[in-house]
Amino acid sequence: MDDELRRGFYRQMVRIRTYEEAIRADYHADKTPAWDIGAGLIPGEMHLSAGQEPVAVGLCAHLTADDGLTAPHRPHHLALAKGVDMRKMTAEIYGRETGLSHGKGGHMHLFDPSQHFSCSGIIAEGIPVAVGQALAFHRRGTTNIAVAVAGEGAANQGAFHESLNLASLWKLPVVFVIEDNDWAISVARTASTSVPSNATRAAAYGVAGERVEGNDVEAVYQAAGRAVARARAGEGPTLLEVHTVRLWGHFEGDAQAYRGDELAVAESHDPIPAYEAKLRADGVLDDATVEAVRAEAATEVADAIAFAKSSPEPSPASAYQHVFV
Amino acid sequence: MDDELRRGFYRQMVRIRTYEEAIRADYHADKTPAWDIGAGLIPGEMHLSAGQEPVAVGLCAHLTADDGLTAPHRPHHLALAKGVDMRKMTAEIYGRETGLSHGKGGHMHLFDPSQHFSCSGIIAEGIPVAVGQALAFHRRGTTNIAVAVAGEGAANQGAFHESLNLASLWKLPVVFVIEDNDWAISVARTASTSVPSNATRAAAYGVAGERVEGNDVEAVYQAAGRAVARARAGEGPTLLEVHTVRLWGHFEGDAQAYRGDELAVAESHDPIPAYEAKLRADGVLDDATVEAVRAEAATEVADAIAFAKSSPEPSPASAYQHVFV
Amino acid sequence: MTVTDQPAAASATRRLTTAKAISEAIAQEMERDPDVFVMGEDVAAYGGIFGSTTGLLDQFGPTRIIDTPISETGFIGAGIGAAVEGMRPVVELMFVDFFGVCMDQIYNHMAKIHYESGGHVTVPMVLMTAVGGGYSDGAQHSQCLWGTFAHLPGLKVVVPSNPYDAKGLMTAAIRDDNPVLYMFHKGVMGLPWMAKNPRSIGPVPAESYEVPIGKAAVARPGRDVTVVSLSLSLQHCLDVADELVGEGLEAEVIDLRSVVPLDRGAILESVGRTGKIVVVDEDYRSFGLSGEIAATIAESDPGLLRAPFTRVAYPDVPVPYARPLEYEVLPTHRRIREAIVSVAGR
Amino acid sequence: MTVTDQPAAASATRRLTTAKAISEAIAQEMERDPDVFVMGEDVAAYGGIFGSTTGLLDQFGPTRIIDTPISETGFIGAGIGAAVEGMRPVVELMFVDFFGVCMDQIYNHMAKIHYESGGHVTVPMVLMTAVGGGYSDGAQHSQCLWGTFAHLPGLKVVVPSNPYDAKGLMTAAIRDDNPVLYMFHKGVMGLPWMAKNPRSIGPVPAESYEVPIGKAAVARPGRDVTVVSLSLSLQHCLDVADELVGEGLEAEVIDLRSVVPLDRGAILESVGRTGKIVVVDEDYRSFGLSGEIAATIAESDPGLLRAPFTRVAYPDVPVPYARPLEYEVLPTHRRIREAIVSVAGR
Ligand SMILES: Cc1ncc(C[n+]2csc(CCOP(=O)(O)OP(=O)(O)O)c2C)c(N)n1
Ligand SMILES: Cc1ncc(C[n+]2csc(CCOP(=O)(O)OP(=O)(O)O)c2C)c(N)n1
Ligand SMILES: [Mg+2]
Ligand SMILES: [Mg+2]
Repeated sequence: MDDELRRGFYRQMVRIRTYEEAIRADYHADKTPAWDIGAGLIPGEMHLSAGQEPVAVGLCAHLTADDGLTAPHRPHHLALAKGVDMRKMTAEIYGRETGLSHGKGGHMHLFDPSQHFSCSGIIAEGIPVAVGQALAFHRRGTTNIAVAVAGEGAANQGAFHESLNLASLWKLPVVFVIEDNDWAISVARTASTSVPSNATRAAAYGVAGERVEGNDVEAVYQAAGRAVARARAGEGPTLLEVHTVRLWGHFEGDAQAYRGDELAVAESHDPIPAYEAKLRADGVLDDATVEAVRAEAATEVADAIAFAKSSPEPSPASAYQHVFV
Repeated sequence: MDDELRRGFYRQMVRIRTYEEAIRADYHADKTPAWDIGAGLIPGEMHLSAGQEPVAVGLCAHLTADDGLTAPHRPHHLALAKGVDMRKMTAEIYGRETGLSHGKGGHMHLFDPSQHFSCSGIIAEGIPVAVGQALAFHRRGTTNIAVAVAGEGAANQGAFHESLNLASLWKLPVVFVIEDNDWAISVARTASTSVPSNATRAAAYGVAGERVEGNDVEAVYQAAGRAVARARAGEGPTLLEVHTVRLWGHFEGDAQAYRGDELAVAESHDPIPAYEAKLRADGVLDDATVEAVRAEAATEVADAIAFAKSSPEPSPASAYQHVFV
Repeated sequence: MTVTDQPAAASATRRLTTAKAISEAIAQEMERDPDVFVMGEDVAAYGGIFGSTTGLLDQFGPTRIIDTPISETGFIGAGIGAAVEGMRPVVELMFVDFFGVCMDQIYNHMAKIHYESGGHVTVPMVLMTAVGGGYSDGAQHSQCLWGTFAHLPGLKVVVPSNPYDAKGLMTAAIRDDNPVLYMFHKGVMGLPWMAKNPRSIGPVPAESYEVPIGKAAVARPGRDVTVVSLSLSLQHCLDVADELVGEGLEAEVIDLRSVVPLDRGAILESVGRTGKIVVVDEDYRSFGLSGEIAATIAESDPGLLRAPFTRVAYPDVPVPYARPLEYEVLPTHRRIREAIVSVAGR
Repeated sequence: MTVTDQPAAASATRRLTTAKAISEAIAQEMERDPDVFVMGEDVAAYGGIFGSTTGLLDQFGPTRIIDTPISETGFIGAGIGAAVEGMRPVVELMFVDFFGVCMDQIYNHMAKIHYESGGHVTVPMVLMTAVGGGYSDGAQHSQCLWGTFAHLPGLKVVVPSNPYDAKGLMTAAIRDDNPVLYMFHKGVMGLPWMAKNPRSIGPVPAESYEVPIGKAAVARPGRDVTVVSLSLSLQHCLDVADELVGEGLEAEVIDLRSVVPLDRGAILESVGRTGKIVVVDEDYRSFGLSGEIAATIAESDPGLLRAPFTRVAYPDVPVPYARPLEYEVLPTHRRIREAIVSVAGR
């Protein structure tokens, strides 16, 4: 695999992690001493994706701005890898007028039409919307595809089933990606899912199914490449499950007592140091590049956050706008 | 297979068909000249099951009154085979005070607690209820099981997926039965379902799956026997699909233009004459028995319909009762 | 609120059923705009269980008139995704009573995406659905439920009572950049297989036109009592009003035509003149449309009413099957007449 | 309607959060009745995202406190089937905003089976769910929606505003042979991680007791204006009422506690005395609870109101994320105060 490509993967993963570490810091910064979910610079629920960067990066490397993607409640890694503007996205998370939705959406509702990117906070319900984007792309004779991303917990929701059947039946250019991070809040995948791999479920719809183990960005890149190629070639949908890891809580503030020893194991599987070591061993990365990558990410993130913080809050009266066109 | 058992299958199938022919006649009897769905002795939608008797008969031969069954909008064959009282059921269909629900339910809403039998007119939504009955039976340590019956069209509804995953995960005593009659109103199964057999979908839940071809009551009996035995033995659910035939319209009044030549083919596959011929060939049935069976069925059906017609209509004021206990 | 958007005597000599008026509106929009397409159960060969898409398959073929599996969450969601990408899908939910299997797509997505996106994403989609009872279809196939949808912000809700409005409102709904829920009562469709009021067949111009969404119509002017209704009940109200003329009682009958936006001005203007109101609503009585009309008046000026606010609505019971039970609870001619007469103080 | 079912000073010295009061009621009913069990997402080890089941797993173990997959139609339907067989499930829908993925089970099955069966089948099930906003959780995690459920017949709908009622209403709900929707506002739970009103912690008797479903309470007697509210808004109303005493304005604050059955008598009795009403409702303004209260008064006697009917409700917009936007549309202390003062004519 090309060195520049691999460095690019690394760069993008570091960029996403740097971003989420900064968001995490600001999220907690001013909620103390009496921690209040509604208080502070960033209020509300905050679902961060640390550990799941390989999925977003390996997948989105195959997508253009004209391809669609629907993300779930945990969207930052996907948004950034897809190409959503970091400044506007950050301003949205900080609830500012300059945000993607002028502060109306928040972190679970990032909408960027220029990237055909959207989220839904309702489990699995973003999936049918991606099927509809694919239907539109298909009807218009483009080679664009749509990607629906959801967690392993979402694969037990009816919308998952209906969407796969529909996309297969109509041979639509959709890639269904399941991020299996072993947990749905406190419910382990073994307590939610009757089969060890969701890839098995592809057979129920007559579509290609594949599960990627190891949370390795390069393996994701290759599997996603096959799926995207099938979709673009008009060969119909693919169900791709990636076994990844949730390094942090379900949402910020989650004490994770329910994880027990598994947490330490998970933390020892951070994909970024692992990939960095691999690239160093292969001579693709050296100290200087690593430094440069980190510095570049830090600068971009600092700029985006500064932009958000310096942006005005929306005017209260704007709450009444945009119910209807 | 025991002769008496086989004669019993024949008797039950004839009984059901005789019943539905009589209902069909009364349904149309007084809707003319200007056919009005709301008029007549039996108003409203009427979904008859002619052709699907082998499913109900082969399946219910394994069930006791204490086992649960949830039926869909097309419930008569299942209700009669399960043991629901024909008189009360008929009175309900005729909208009488003596009906199962005192006229409040109608033909899509037959409830008989003594048989743990219920229906729902919402596609696939009776399935989770059967899972719950099985959950109760299981928690109470009984060996009773619950059966969820739905059409092939229902297998593309989210409730189907969620119920199978749940029942498998919790190893509940449920048998999921799909009646594949090739049609969902005017939509052919090939236009609704991405796989040729729903039995394939069993793999998506790690449960046993079987498809019975030929609409043969004995084959259904054997397959259902395996499924019921697994459930009673605590080995979890089974997904059983039976390829059957819809001899009449989706509902009464359906002109079925959409079926084209397939209709004639279907009509040539009436399972009852076929089974009668088979039993005659095997020397299990003779003219006398056939006559007796038909006469017995005619008498029982005539009695039930007479009971319904002679029963009072519910008092208008009772419309306000039974919203709450 | 005026009556100007009623058909001018000359302009429409053709008489169509409401069902035909709806399918004609869809056909004309499909000819105008290649982005319009139809999806739903039994909309193709069958032509829609209640005739809303009859003939469209022959005219536009299976790539634009698409039968779906019984996967309402899947295909309504697909309609939303297509609309987000600029298509203009007309999606049918066969009976509104089935909304529970797909409500998340309808109200958390179809209705909210525009707002959540800060106005950057539009969802120009029409969801049409059959409502209403009166033919013994039981508790799961006979409801109106417009109050349920109107309570949740983000959807326009239109409810025609006659063929003319049905065509014009469908045309307006398809052209609207907002999501529109189009609710047609089976009893106004003029179906050959269901008892019908003659008002279900009426004059419809051949050319395409819009009836504005959010504008009520004075279906019948009068000075004594304001009768506010919609859909099939409106037809009953007109029958009763005609009958009462003989008794010297002039009821003003207002056809809401849209529930969202609700034409509050039209209601207040009429009640301001009559001081008396009867709301006739086949939807459930409590926590719905009829209550909102009471609030509209009481907020404006409780003194407007010179007689108690009166509703002829569906009592808060599920829909019973047997005819004597269902006709006990439906807003029938008898109940409407008694209410108007008693409010009028005759 | 009286206040007799408030805690007698002596009988309750313990102070609990509303969350603890709820889980205690469930625990006591589980001890009484082996048929009671709990199902839902994150109800076991996590103890319920909003603490409604905290401690129950340790006490009753995983066979009676059951975590589910994210399959609301599946597990709510399973609850219904178990209830039909005589169990008494307490099922949690994590946020009411998710009802759209499982509404068919809730309203076509849980709510209608008893009626459809002509009274022969009962569904003794409690569906509990978290409602409400105020902490920037956005359009899909902040709604109240009690009006949506109240509009559909067959469900009792209870909405506690304080720990005492929360325990008594949960006990009554579990013992009720009807399906009950139990809606707790996150803001009244007394959660350690969310800003709270001191009223979210209060005296709760250790022994088991019922608060009758369908009975409102005069949370605070007064002569000048009737303020009808529920849930978290009720707490704000009491704060405002206390504040207004200093200005010689005595507001009577009525806590509905149940939306279905609605205690219409309690509202009419109070309005009959004050002639003025302010309804404070965090649910959407139109086509919901506040309108039904207006209709209740106008049907009884429009002359009862000596000032325009006034609502402080959620305007008909989806819930916005940013704090200044959300607090513009929530029924805040400021909006409630302004409304009461203006209705009182001060
Ligand atoms: C329909 C629905 N049910 C429940 C929830 C609450 N909820 C939010 S995230 C979550 C867990 C999702 O798990 P998974 O799909 O594995 O995604 P992950 O959080 O692990 O990324 C749940 C239950 C929801 N948002 N929508
Ligand atoms: C959720 C839902 N969607 C649509 C319908 C309307 N409908 C009633 S029967 C039917 C076809 C069902 O087909 P299938 O499941 O194969 O059963 P069959 O009628 O063939 O016995 C449809 C679409 C419904 N009742 N419920
Ligand atoms: Mg997960
Ligand atoms: Mg079928």
